[in-house]
Amino acid sequence: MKLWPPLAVLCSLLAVDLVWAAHSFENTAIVRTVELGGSLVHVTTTYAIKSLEAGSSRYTIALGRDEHQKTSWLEVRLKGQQAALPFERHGTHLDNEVYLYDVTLPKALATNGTANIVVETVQTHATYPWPQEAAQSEDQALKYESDLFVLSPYETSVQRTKLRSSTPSILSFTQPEEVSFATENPATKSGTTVTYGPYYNIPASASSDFIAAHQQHVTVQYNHGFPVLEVTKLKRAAEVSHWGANLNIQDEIILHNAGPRLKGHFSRLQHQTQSYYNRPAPHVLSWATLLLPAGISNVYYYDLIGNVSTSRLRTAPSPPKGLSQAALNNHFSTLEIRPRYPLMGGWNYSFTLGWDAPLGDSAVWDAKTGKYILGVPVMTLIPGAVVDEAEVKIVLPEGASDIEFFAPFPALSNTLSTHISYLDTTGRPAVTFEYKDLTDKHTGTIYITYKVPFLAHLKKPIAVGMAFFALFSLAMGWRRVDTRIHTKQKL
Amino acid sequence: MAGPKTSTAATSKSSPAASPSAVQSLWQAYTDTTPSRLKLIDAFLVFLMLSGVMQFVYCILVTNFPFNAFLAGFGSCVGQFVLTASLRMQVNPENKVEFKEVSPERAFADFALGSIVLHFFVFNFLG
Amino acid sequence: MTAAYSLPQDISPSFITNTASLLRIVALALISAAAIASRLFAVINFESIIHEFDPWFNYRATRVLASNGFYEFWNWFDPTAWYPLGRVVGGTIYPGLMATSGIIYNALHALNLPVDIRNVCVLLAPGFSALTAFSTYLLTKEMKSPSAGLLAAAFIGIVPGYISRSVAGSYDNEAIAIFILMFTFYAWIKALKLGSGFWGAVAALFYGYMVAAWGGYAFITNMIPLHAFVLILMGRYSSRLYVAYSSWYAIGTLASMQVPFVGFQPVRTSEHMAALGIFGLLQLLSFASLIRSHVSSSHFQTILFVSVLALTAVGVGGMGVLTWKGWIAPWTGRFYSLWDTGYAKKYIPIIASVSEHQPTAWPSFFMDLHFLIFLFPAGVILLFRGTPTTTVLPSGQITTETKIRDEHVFVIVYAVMASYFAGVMVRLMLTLTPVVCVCAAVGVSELLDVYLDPSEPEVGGEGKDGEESDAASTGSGGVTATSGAPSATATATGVASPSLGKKSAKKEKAAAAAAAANSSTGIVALDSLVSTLHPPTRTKPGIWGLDTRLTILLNTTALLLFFVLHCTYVTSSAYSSPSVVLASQNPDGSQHIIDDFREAYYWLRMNTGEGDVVMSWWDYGYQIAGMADRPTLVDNNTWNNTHIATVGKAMSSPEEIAYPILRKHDVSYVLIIFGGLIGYSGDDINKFLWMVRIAQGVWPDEIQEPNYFTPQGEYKVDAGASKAMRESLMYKMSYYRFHELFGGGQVMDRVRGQQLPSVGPTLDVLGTFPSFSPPLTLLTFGCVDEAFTSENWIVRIYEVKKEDLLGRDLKSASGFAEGKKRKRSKPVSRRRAVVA
Amino acid sequence: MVSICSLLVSLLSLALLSLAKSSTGDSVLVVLEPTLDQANFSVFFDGLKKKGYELTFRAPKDVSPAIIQDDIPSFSHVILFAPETKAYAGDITPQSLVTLLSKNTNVLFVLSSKQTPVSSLAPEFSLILPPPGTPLISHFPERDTPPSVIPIPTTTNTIPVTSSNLSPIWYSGVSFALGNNPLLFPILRAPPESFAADSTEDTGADAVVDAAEKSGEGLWAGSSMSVVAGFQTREGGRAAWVGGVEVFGDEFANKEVAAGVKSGNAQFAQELASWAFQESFALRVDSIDHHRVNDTTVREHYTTNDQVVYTTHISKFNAETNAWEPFSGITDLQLEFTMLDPHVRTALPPVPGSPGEYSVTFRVPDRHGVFKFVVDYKRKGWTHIHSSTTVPVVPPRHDEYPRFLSAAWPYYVGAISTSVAFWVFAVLWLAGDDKSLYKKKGGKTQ
Repeated sequence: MKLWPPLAVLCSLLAVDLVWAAHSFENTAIVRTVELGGSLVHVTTTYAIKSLEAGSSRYTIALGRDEHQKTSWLEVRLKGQQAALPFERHGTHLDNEVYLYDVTLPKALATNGTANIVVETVQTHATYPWPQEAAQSEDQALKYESDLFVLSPYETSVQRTKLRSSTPSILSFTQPEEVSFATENPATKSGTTVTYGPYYNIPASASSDFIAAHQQHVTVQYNHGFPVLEVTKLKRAAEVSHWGANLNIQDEIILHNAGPRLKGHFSRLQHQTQSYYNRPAPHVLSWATLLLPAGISNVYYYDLIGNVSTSRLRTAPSPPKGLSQAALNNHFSTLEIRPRYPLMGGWNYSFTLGWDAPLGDSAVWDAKTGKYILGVPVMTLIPGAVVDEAEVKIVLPEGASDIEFFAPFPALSNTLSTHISYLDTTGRPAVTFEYKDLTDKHTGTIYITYKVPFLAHLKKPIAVGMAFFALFSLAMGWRRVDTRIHTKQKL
Repeated sequence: MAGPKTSTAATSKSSPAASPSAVQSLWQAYTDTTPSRLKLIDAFLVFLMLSGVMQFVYCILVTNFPFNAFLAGFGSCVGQFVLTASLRMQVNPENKVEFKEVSPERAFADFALGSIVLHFFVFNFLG
Repeated sequence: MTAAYSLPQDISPSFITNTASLLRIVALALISAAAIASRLFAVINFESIIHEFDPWFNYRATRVLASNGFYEFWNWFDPTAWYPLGRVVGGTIYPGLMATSGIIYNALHALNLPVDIRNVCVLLAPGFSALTAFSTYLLTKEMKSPSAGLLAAAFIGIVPGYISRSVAGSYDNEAIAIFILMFTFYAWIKALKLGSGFWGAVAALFYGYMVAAWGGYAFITNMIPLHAFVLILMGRYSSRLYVAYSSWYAIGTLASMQVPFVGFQPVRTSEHMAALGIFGLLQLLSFASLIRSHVSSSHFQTILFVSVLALTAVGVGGMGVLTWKGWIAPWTGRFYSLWDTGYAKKYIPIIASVSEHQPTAWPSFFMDLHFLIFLFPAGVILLFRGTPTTTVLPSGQITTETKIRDEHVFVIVYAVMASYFAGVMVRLMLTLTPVVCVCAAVGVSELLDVYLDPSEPEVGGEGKDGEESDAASTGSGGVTATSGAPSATATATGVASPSLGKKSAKKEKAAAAAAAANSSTGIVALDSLVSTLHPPTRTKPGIWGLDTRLTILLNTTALLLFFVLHCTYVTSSAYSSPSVVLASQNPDGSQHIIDDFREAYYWLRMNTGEGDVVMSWWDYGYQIAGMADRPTLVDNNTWNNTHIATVGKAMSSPEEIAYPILRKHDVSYVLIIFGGLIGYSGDDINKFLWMVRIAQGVWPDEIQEPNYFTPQGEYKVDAGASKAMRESLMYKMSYYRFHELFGGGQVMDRVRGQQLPSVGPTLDVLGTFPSFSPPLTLLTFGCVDEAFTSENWIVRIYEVKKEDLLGRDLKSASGFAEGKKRKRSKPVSRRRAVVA
Repeated sequence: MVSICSLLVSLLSLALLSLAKSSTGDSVLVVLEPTLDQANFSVFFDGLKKKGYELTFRAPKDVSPAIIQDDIPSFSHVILFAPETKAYAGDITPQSLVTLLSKNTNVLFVLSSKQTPVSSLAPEFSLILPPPGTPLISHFPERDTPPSVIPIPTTTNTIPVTSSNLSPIWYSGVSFALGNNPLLFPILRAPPESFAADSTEDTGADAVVDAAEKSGEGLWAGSSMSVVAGFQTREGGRAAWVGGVEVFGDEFANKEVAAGVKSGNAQFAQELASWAFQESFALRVDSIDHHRVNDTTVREHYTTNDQVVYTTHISKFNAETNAWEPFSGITDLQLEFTMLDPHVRTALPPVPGSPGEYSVTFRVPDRHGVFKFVVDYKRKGWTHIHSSTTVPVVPPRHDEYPRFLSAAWPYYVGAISTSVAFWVFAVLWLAGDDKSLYKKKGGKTQ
């Protein structure tokens, strides 16, 4: 979420803006649903809004400070529609309490016109294991903290917050004291869900004094059934070869089990019994299933000390052209990777994964511009894992010129460099993208267009030819020179 | 080569009676049958032997502390000595039969090359 | 003159020579290809990985060299090895191997070929094997003929005895050393033949390379002087010998001293004195001959005689004095163990504990050399007789003169020495292999020459033919050649049937050994024998008819084919497994990889502290350093007996004694190998006795080997195991919680095939063991915790506990943690009451 | 007069301490067994409160607040005033108490003559208790109190955890012997003429004999016994063991030891608490620095025979200002440079002028290997200082050896002259006309 200076300055200077905003809408209802997870927490907030004046088309949503720094993906839609609404950073208050985003509605609402806005966010590093250590046989319990009230610059007639856990065992949750706006019990637990609210008639809350007055922290502790995975570093290198009609993609992954640290020591015996009775501990990662693109060949999976032989691959043939997106989505080769050792809580494992994909599946040649268009997926998702740092490096063929790229979402930085590989003379242009906190929503594709002049294609064979010719001529010359020396010796 | 001295030692040890005649005949033979170039070589050899002996004496009497230096210096003398001696043999017309493939020039080339390699090692080992 | 079959006559000799050379080049290329290809089984069956133990260190060192440059490598002090002593790597290794692959690596990168350094290391050995084949070709060409050379190259290319040390991934010194060895010898022969200082210098340079590459350079250091000495004794002194030897020695010695690890040894240790002595002797001889050229022979005889006497006296005396003064180091232990096979076991258990230092078993000769071992003696005999040097005169007519030449003497001496050494130590089979290939090639090519030659003999030549082909074809020639001739076919079958060949081979060995024993007189005698064997008047040998020819040729071809099959089989089955990864067969026949070592090592690398010291038996030191990247107490460079003994003691003593040792050495983890579950026989319990022995060597009063045997003197781990055995740390760590795998059933150790007690009486409060053995359920630890166990339980890693929080002894501390009540203790100081 | 002075002193000291806080935290859990009334310990507790501690009270049987939750101690100090409790709630077990100490929580244990979980925990701290039911009694000095209530002079204190100039302390409870554990030390010793016996009423020497005969352990008597002991774990957590809870009681605090002389209990209790709660005698290593002489950067390895400077900064917790302050008071600090065994052992004196800094310069031994700078300072009562820094010592590089020594010049001359001569010779040779040689040869051969 890049800061957008002009607007930020503008907004922070003109409080008028807010005033206007405060008047134009009111929330008839706000429902926030939090899907408690491991390293990823999906939060869906539905605003049922009513317009107070005609022609108001910019609705402002607000995030608290902690919420904002946890959130690494944000998407706004109208209820029941696929298309995402455009939104832009609205700037903050002078005291960094609240972060605002302006959503532009598809069409302005008339007075008392209503709409349902769905805001989907994905939060990373929002949970932490508690207790911090768990023995091999124990469950893993996580804690999630959140704000009691959903902030909004408008009055809200009713709002609730639902925290839903995947397993029915919610160990504990905070009972907020003296909640204003609450009529009955401020927090109730039913099965897998803890509900805060309903709270009625909340004034415009996107202000520091409201937060100071009413906002509270609530904490939920719950059991989580799957290991909490964290990819601390992902380095993806994609290399294009037009000669081999081949796109080689290689991921270097450092995996960390962010669940509760293993208490005591690892007992193989216990692990084997658990897996024998098929009751694996929830915080142990024995294997993971990755979805790789279809039609790939010679997949390799090794780490610092060589090949890891324990993995299974089922490749699907590469999809026929013009397949619908939906069809493409469930058209995958599945790779079941198994670390050398089961990944206990707090343990690390690093490995390298790579494969060759036919270039035809991911690149096309645009005849009229004479440019190649290449699509490289940002990352291969490890289920339920967050990627802390990602570096995607795309190496184009030698001599590729006027390069343009289009990233699905803005990168922290992108740099252009040259990469020298086998039999290169001048080196190949490479584009590198840096990302942070990637989630399962960030599975986009980076598109790159570039030209490769015909001569550049020939560069390699020419270079090799030259080298060999030089070698032969050298050998020939050497023989000559050798004899000449001898004759000189003679006389 | 400081031949005569040692040889006299040998001969006198072996058969005192024969020695004077042997030595004189030897010296005679040497002076008049040896071509000038071989004399040049012999001069070089004598020089090398002297320097070698001096270094050895120094090592025995004074110090052999930087042993590598001693080895380098002494080794260079000995090495150069034997190389030159081989050169002498190769160019010696009497040994023509033994060295069919080796022309005197070739011999000298070998000699030069060998010496250069030798000195490379010597100086590498000196410090 | 009649011909058995007709040859096309209308071909110009120049065409023939050209095609011959072309074919030779092609053949060499194919041989190199075969040599390389047959060594890639390991990569195909498994992966491109470094093998065994020592290669892992070489690999690690090479990485340092490739990344930090040569000077950093030279000054590399490795604090993680031999913790806490550290190891001055630069000064304690033969850098030749690393330097070689480092140069290759950089060269490739300079050409924009970013090859992984690992692949360079893995493929180095096959690459050099091709070069070895080439240099063998050159050497044999000098011996006999190019065709023999090709045969020899083919043999050395695929012979298992050499492949065993040079498959892809066995990145060890031998990988390049054999090539250097052969080329040095070639250069030496060449120098000797031509009497050229140039080749002498080349030999010296390669000798220097050899010194930098392999500890076995001492073989050359003694081989060449021995050859020179034998030549002198045979009265074959020539100024060519002088030129070759002195240029080689002068330059080579200086070159060898450039290697830091060797340093001043060439002038200090006894192993090198022979070379020095011969050098001096040659100087005297040359001087003598110089004098000879100037004085009459009568004088000369006396001079020569006296000078030789004087020299030997002075030389031996001086040696004795110097050794006694300690200026010259006496022979090292490893050297003694060459002469007395029992020596190492008695005095240097560490050397004895290395498997490849054991004496060679006879079958391994056949396994490593196959039928070459039968042809070997035949070749030697042929060399005694000398090979006919055929020179094509410009006129096109061919002159042949058969006479033993200096280089033949060389190969003979080499053969004798090498076959003795190979009998003493398994690993020295490596030095025998090349000469076997050379001799066998000479034999086979002689056979083929004789039987392919179309010309049929004039009447009266049969006897000679018989004898000739006989000597050529079968090993029994050494004995039977003098006495008449069985017919060619008979002897051919003799070749085909191993039994006869083997027997004769043994005979030949005996003869050779005898020759070695009193080399001087022996050689002279043999020389004379050879000359009597071949009266100067010889007629050109030949065979009648095609049938005999075909029989022999078919037999020979079949033999060669068998050889190839054997080599392929042995290579693929025996020599291609990288003992880091184990392979087993699934029920469905597919290959199942057992990868426990890397699993455990990688766990160490990923999940332990950077500086955590890992204690293990020394076999695994290099692997831990290479794969787990953690400090180790001891490793495969076994230079410090005491340190190894310390580890042995810690492993073989009970916890109370072991714990202080572990703490003192800052050990954080203890790694052991346990094969009991899947029957991996190379595990630590089977090596345990060596640990005990080595520890006993240093602490004879604390560790005694007999205590680890049952009263009946058996080595048992089951209920009958001795008390010392049961209480040793190694035993406990191996079997800790092992029984629980069997869920109360029969606890079976699959390596020892012994059944362990699973349940039994409980300990009484005092914790004393009952008289009979305690069940495994009672294995509890005071000083270590199980930290990691690999999938098949092959590798078990234990973490050393920290000292107790409350300063209690660890046993009672763990007892408290488990909630045991301790007995109420009494005050230290007691006072009797004064009775009023 | 005297009494007033002592009163003033005590008040003054209290006033000084009033700001004090502990170096590890202020939350204190007091486990108070129901038979004891909080009001009877008001002096002690108020003193703690005055210092700024937040006291939380609970009974042994209560479940909350738990002393340790999810393996994280809930309080930074625990006072276990449950000398006679036999059964606790689930969270208080001997093991959990030791866990507390391992997590640097301090515990104040109080014993009684009864057999309780705490008394069975005592042996783990190598305290040796007399058989149950034998309190400490003494008939000297003459006084009106029962023999089990004893005034103990503080002058015998060897370890200065509590000040030794206090007026005597009223004590009632058990005494115990100390095992030979270096972590354990006596704070208050039993008076020489006191002994442990099971009958408090005075029946003359017979009682003594009986006590001696009982369980054949001889007589638990004399100043080798202690009534208050301190224990410091390896990780620095502190435990204080007191033989009787009454020491902290108001009754003894206000009771006069002599006419007009108030007992030292109040101050003793406070000082004991301040030691146990790591207020006083708490040391800390702030920084460690080592580098070559006339060089400033820390090197990752040193060369043999280098001159190395080792510097460390040590600070002491000051309860008054509630802050760590540089402390130069240690005179007997030692530095060891060890590989397996110490190769160098030298004093590490404080640097005059720069408070808290200790520094020494020494020569690295002529031995390569992985060495450790070890500072190991263990004094009873004080926080143990143990710091160990690993640093490899490497042999000199190939270019750091001395080269071109004067002793070797003849060799250099020899070598150089040889090669010079070689060139000269070569030139002469090539200059010399070849024809002559050939001619000669021709002459020879014919």
